[in-house]
Amino acid sequence: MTSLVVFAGFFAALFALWLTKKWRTRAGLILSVLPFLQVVFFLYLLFTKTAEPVRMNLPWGDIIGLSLAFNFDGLGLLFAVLISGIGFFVCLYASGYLKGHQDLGRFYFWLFIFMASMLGVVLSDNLILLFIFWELTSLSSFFLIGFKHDEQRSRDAALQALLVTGLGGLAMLAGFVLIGEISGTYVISELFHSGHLLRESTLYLPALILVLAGAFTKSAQFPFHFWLPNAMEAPTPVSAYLHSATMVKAGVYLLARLLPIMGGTAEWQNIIVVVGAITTVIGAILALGQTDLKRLLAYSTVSALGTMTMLLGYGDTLAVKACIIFITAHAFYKGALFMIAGSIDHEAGTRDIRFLGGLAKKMPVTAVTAAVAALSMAGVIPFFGFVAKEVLYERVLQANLWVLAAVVFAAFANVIVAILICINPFWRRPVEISDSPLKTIHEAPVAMLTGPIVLAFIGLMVGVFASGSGEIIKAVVSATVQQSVNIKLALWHGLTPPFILSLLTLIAGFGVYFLIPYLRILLQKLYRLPGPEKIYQLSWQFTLRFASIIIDKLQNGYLRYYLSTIIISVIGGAGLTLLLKGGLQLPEQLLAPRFYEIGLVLIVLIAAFYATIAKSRLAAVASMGAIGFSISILYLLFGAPDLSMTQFLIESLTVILFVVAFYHMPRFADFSSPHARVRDVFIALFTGALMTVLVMSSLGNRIFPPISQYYAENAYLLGHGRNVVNVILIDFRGIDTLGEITVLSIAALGVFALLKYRNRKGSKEISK
Amino acid sequence: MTNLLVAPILIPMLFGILCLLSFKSTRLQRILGFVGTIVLFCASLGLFFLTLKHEILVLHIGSWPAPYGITLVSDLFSAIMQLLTSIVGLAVGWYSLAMIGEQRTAFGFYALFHFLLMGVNGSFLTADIFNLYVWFEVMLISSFVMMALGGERAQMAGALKYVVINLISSAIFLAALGILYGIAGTLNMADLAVKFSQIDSNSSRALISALAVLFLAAFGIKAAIFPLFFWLPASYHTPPAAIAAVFSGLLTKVGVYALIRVFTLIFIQDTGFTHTLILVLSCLTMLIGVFGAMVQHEFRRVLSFHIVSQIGYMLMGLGLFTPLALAASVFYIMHHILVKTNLFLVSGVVEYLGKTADLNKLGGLYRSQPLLAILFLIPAMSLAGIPPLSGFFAKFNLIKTGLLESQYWVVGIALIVSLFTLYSMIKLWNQAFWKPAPPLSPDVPVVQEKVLCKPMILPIVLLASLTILVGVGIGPVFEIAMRTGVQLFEPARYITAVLGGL
Amino acid sequence: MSFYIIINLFLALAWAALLGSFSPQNLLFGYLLGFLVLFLSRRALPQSKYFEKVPKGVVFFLFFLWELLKASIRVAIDVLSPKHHMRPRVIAYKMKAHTQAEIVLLSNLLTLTPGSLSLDVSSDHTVLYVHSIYAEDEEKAIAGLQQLEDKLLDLLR
Amino acid sequence: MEKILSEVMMLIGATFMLIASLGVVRLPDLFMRMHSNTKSATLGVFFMMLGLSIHFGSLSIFIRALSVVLFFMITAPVAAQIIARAAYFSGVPLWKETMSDALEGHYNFSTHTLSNLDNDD
Amino acid sequence: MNSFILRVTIRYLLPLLLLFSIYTFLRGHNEPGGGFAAGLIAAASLSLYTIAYGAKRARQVLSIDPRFLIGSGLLLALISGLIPILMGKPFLSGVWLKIPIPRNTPFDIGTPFFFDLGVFFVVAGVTLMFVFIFEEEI
Amino acid sequence: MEIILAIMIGGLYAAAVYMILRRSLVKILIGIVLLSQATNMLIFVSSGITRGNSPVIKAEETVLSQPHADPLPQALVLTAIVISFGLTAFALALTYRAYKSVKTDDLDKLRSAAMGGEENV
Amino acid sequence: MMINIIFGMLILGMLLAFFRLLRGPSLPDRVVALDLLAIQAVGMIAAHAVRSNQSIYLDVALALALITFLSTIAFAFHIEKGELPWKKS
Ligand code: NA
Ligand code: NA
Repeated sequence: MTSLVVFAGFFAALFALWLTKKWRTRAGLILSVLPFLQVVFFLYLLFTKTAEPVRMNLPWGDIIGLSLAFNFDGLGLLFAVLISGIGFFVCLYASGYLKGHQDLGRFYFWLFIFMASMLGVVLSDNLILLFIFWELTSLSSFFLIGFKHDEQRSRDAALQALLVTGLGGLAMLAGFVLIGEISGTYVISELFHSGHLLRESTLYLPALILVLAGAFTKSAQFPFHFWLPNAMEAPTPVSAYLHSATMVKAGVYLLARLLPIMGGTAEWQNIIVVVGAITTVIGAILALGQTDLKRLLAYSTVSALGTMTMLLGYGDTLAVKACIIFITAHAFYKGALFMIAGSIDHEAGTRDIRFLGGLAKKMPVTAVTAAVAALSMAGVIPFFGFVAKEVLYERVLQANLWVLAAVVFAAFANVIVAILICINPFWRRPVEISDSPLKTIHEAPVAMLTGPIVLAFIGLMVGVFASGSGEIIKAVVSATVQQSVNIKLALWHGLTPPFILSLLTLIAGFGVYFLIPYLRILLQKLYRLPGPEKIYQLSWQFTLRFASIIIDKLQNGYLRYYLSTIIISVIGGAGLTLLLKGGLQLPEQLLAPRFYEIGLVLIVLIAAFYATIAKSRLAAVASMGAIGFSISILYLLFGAPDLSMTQFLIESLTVILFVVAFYHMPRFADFSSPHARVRDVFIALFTGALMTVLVMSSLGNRIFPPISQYYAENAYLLGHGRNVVNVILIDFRGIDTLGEITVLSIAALGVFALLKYRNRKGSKEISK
Repeated sequence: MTNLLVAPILIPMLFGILCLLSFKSTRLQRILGFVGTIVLFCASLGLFFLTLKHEILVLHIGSWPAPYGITLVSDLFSAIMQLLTSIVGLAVGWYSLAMIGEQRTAFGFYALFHFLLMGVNGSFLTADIFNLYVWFEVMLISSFVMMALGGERAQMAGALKYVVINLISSAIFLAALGILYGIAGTLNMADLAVKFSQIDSNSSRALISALAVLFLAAFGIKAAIFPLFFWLPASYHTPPAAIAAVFSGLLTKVGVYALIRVFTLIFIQDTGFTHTLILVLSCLTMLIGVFGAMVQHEFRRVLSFHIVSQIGYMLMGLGLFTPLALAASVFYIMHHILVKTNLFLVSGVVEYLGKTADLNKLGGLYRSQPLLAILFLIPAMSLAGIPPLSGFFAKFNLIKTGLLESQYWVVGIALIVSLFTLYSMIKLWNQAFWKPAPPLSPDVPVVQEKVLCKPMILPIVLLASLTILVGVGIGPVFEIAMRTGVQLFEPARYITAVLGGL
Repeated sequence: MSFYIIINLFLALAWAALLGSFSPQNLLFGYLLGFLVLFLSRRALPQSKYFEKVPKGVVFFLFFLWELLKASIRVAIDVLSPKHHMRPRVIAYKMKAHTQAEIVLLSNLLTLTPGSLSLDVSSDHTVLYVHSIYAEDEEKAIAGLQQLEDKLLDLLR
Repeated sequence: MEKILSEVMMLIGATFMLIASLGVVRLPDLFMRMHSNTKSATLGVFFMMLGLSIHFGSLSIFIRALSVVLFFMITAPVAAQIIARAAYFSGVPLWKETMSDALEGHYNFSTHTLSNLDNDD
Repeated sequence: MNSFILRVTIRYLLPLLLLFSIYTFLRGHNEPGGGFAAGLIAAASLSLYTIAYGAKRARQVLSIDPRFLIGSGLLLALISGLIPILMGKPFLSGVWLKIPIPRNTPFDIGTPFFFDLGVFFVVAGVTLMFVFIFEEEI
Repeated sequence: MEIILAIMIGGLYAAAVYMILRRSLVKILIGIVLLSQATNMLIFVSSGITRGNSPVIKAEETVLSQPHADPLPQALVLTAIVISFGLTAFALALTYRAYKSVKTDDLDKLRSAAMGGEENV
Repeated sequence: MMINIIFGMLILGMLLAFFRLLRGPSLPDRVVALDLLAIQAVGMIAAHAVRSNQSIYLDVALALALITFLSTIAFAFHIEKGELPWKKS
């Protein structure tokens, strides 16, 4: 029953397709009921049931270790609340943002698939199940990012996001399999108890790296960070949802989930902290120089994700606490800011902070909301962002100096970004551009306002009443580290080093804000340096180029190259095997040759040779006839009259058909170069030699008496015929013959169809 | 003994003959053609469940005891394959009602189609290796004719390559058969297994290994493995989609089936050599196939190269050679047949709507044909291994086996190829569905006005639902695959069933 | 005449049936016996050339074999001798034969007898073109052809 | 006795066949080679079959052997005639010492008809 | 082919050759021959006729479409295999009837005989189809 | 004798393969016919040859008297011959049709004519 | 002994006929040679039947006689129908 809450989104997705057709304008409102109910439900669980988390395990594909296992513990529920909560607002927001859009139904379809998948990811208690949802988030986000698919850029961005996360996902799958096979279970809550098996395994490091590849790509960690800003091609509700609150945090969630299983080792800490710290810095640097509101937010998200990752790398209670708080705070303010960015774009028609300005008068509510969110983002007291930053500083002050520097730098950049977002569009003097659209700007519609307002103000409330949320954070952290911890949360800790550092960051941020236009020029030069994205593009180009060269070489359209490749590989393969393994064995007893048999063999050989050099087609056909006759006689001489008779008959009929057909075809011409001919002669001779050797070896290795004695004894008594060959054909192996006459019939049908078929002009291929 | 075993061969034969005899009425041929697929499906389903119940069924044709007569065997693997054949038969037979025109019908399309099914089912059910050759030929010649039917220039060029290379493969098969009989004096596969297991002389073992390579080549050409695959991408895009669909679903799979059959039953003395070779080839096949798919610009050529790539996956399980690995291969085949056939059916509709297969000239179908888009997405995403569709589980199990067997390189390649597969599927999606239709080209019709008819869409829906069903019902389905894998890995049961305790 | 053939065959069959075995020996003997019986009772039956033709046919067949043997030996000698003594010529021969069977038999027999090889019959079925290898004297060659034709027509008419 | 007779007959047959081959190799033009082919070879078959019949000494085999001979006697001349005609159509040259060619100019190459002498001039 | 001698010869040869074909077929179970060879011989005899008179006249002589010959041959072979199924035996099992011939070994007739007859029809039909179509279309 | 036959088979294979690798379609067809001849002979020879009786039970006997040729490979080759006859006829028709539609039997020209030079990519 | 001489003459004859087959020069020459080859084959079948004392080979000879005729006729037919380089203008 509870799992239905997870799956409800999938049904809602289908429902959305129908609903948007039926009721275009209200569809969003109606649909948002579901996430609303979900958030209520998850909040209820979060507040009441975290001590003994609700778990369930329904059978699905038990044989491969897959089960419908869900775990509603603190960590999962926190994410579930964020997902469905922000999902609810995004749903509302989109109903305004995409009002009247022709593809609204599809939008909601994929949005709900995404939402449900995300819930699946964070609530799954089975690694395979988790992976399934994980991939579904990648897929649905592909469709959401590429929503404006008429544009090349959207399509490219969607593809890039899918490929990067897909690559990580595949690695992660391998990692999961290693985990599952080492520990003997794919159920996460069981894995909590068998983490030591894993950490002691020789395959621990590979498994870790593989899983991290999945987490890092999804969470846009360096060097995979580039897909996220490109994904801003998506419509804003999508960006707000995917890139602030949910999808990108799936990687973080995964790290948190695996922390008690794989964490606590030096490898875990070293890799994750380093990657996280680098991402933190890189994201910050990349954010500072942006002019597009959404890209600005996107890079700052990258930076924030780096920080979260880094904290999970440490993995101690304090770090986890900091991470959880930061995740929550970030979800609120980033969600709000993305939506606001969308509103600005929606109303003003641009997102470029260089051209925006003076919107506060026209969109006062938006402006205030933006300010609230930005303050939280900047970490100003008493906003939730402040609380997050305090705990963060508290943890990194214990850490390596480099890490501290990275975090402080990121916080500083965050302040600048917050200011840019808040001040530039709203409170700056409007930039004068001819035919500026600014005159027609209005406040965004209610549907688009609700989300940002609520989210921003939650950010404020949680900050002010920080201590009240302590219990929940405690439950979440306990679930994450899988042991009961004691956590208290307060807005004000006194004049501690973290607070001082916070203050300094704020001041520095304000100071540098005014230098940004100049700094931006410098930074954008820096951005032009080749980075991981360039490597990504080059490696794709290289792969495609390589593939195309290989395919050009192999699939070149020349039948004879295909054939010689095939023949050489077969001959080479079989011949080498035979020679290297020593299969050459001459038969012991041989029939003494008779001279006329040798004469016949000579005719065959000469005729075969002649056929290859004949200048006239019909001469070649005639020599084929000679071969056929001689072989027929050989069959006869070795006791096969039926074979001989059939061979004579068929040979002659074949020759006749050849004569008929060849008369109307061009004369023999050897188109190939002498060089090619020499090569072909060699291939031919090798083939011939190998076949000779094979025949002799086969005669030398005749180990078992043939089963034919049975036919010799029973053909007449049971098969009622004296001609054993004929009895075999029509009785012992009658079904062979049945197949054989079918082949003949089909061949006749084929000749009929080929030669009688006329392409009638205007004949319709499709019939209704 | 149950004559139901022979039904999957005889029913298509009967309907093939009836279609052949009613050459004067195309209408009658259509009716017979479609009814035949339904009857076959019912019989196949019956045989499948009967086999599921009894594990293995044996029929000595003509009452002649094995190994003297020809024995038909339906073990789980055969039962699965023949069931899939009848499903493909049903879908394509249905689809053909819409997509195969008057002319092709008049020239025997339905008869050929049924004879093809007959050959395929025969290949799956026989326990006699020469009989396998005969069924191969039945299947091949029907495919030759179907491939060439219509006689357009591109079709001719494709058909020529297809025919010539397949004739070479038949010759290799026959030569290998001759040597095989020379050594063992028998043709019954169970008997061969018994006899080969008794061989201890070094030179004989070496000869058998060489023979194994010949069989690998003969079946490998049919299965389109590296470096023997050329015919497939050269030809599969040329015939009408209905024909390409049945080819893509069944023909190469017969090659794979034969490889799995002989390399689990007969050639298991020197697995260190033979199965490693298969594993290496499977990796190269995966890679080359997907490379081809990545660089093609035509809908069906992309799909054709994918077949090659997927064959690599199927052989990977054989190369790894454990019960789980074989189960994974079997499951992969099941998945692939449903999905690949469907994609080709979709490609037919796409070409019908867009009047071209050139990806550069296609576009806009997501907007104009959302149903088709979804119907494309399901098999395409399944092929790319997106869960919870069948393809994901297929890949998952292979990867799992590879990791369990510590074949990390192989797993790595399989994963990378999976990514490339995703890339090329998305390429198809982007070009044909997402991209706006190119406006200025005069030969691009107004797509919106085209109406899709039921026989065109319903078989696609059928196969797509099955793909989903396989994913949703992964538990029972993979359980069957696992039983199959175990059965293949331990051929003793097969041998006793066929030889009757000889 | 066909009446006699049928009767004779019937008698042969009856004989074999009487003996209870349709072996070739019985049938052949039955035929000969039947012929004898018919010959003896010929006056009681409608008149026919049947009794002339059968022995004549046998004689002609033997004659023909003899010709064939001669022809072959002559060709053999020519083939084996180091120099060619042949004087080939394509002759147009105006036939007396006019029914289909006559023309065809004539043409075939000519081919199998010494020195001549039928090439073709004119479209109006009057002239037979013959390749003759010992035809230094065309008249003589034609006379040889005529002799054979007469023998044949004598048998057939 | 029978054995020797049979083998002698077959030896004669084989000799004629060899002679036919020699003729086909040695004679100067196609038409003359066909003389050798039709006569010697047919006779060769006759003697071979005779030898065979004597060897087995059974009437049924004799009848079958005889039918082989008869068949050759019927078909060999027809085949020769058809080849000659085809050769003439395709322009295979006569031996340069051929004294006269009555066929010359009588074939109509488009209708494939042959005129008689009267229509000649 | 517009050759008088050929046409006349073949007109008389044709029934003879067809007889030979049937002879080959009937002997097949006990001596060399059988459905394959017999079918080929039958087809060969009509092929001669085709060359002499053209495919159109040859089709008239045959009087049924070769496709019908092929189809009925296949059907005959199939049915002869199905008969034992009705008697509860495996497909293609031989079902034999002894036809007594006085003072001679009884003549056995069974389903394999009809199977072979099917083969005969198919082989003859197919070969004729090849020959006809090659003559007509090439 | 087996060795001589094995060499003959090798020679046939060599000729067949050489022909198959030509550019001209008609040559490939001849190669295919040679290939099937070679293969049939291979089956026949590698299953063991004998100069014993042909596998026909004598009139007075009920089982095949020793020594006799192995009937099974004969049946197999017979099947293979008939099958390859069908295939060859079909391949001939196909070649002819291909030649008619492209007006060349040079496979390279066929490739460019039919593919527009782009079978690859 | 005698039978070996018979076989020797036959195979020599076949080789000679085969020589003509290769040599040509015209296509009808090759056809004649092929025809002769088949006749020699009939001879060889007869000889083998005697040597191995098996009369059943005779049926093969009968079939061969028929089919040789057919292929000769077919060749000739198409020579007459077709276009050849040495055709009279
Ligand atoms: Na395929
Ligand atoms: Na039977």
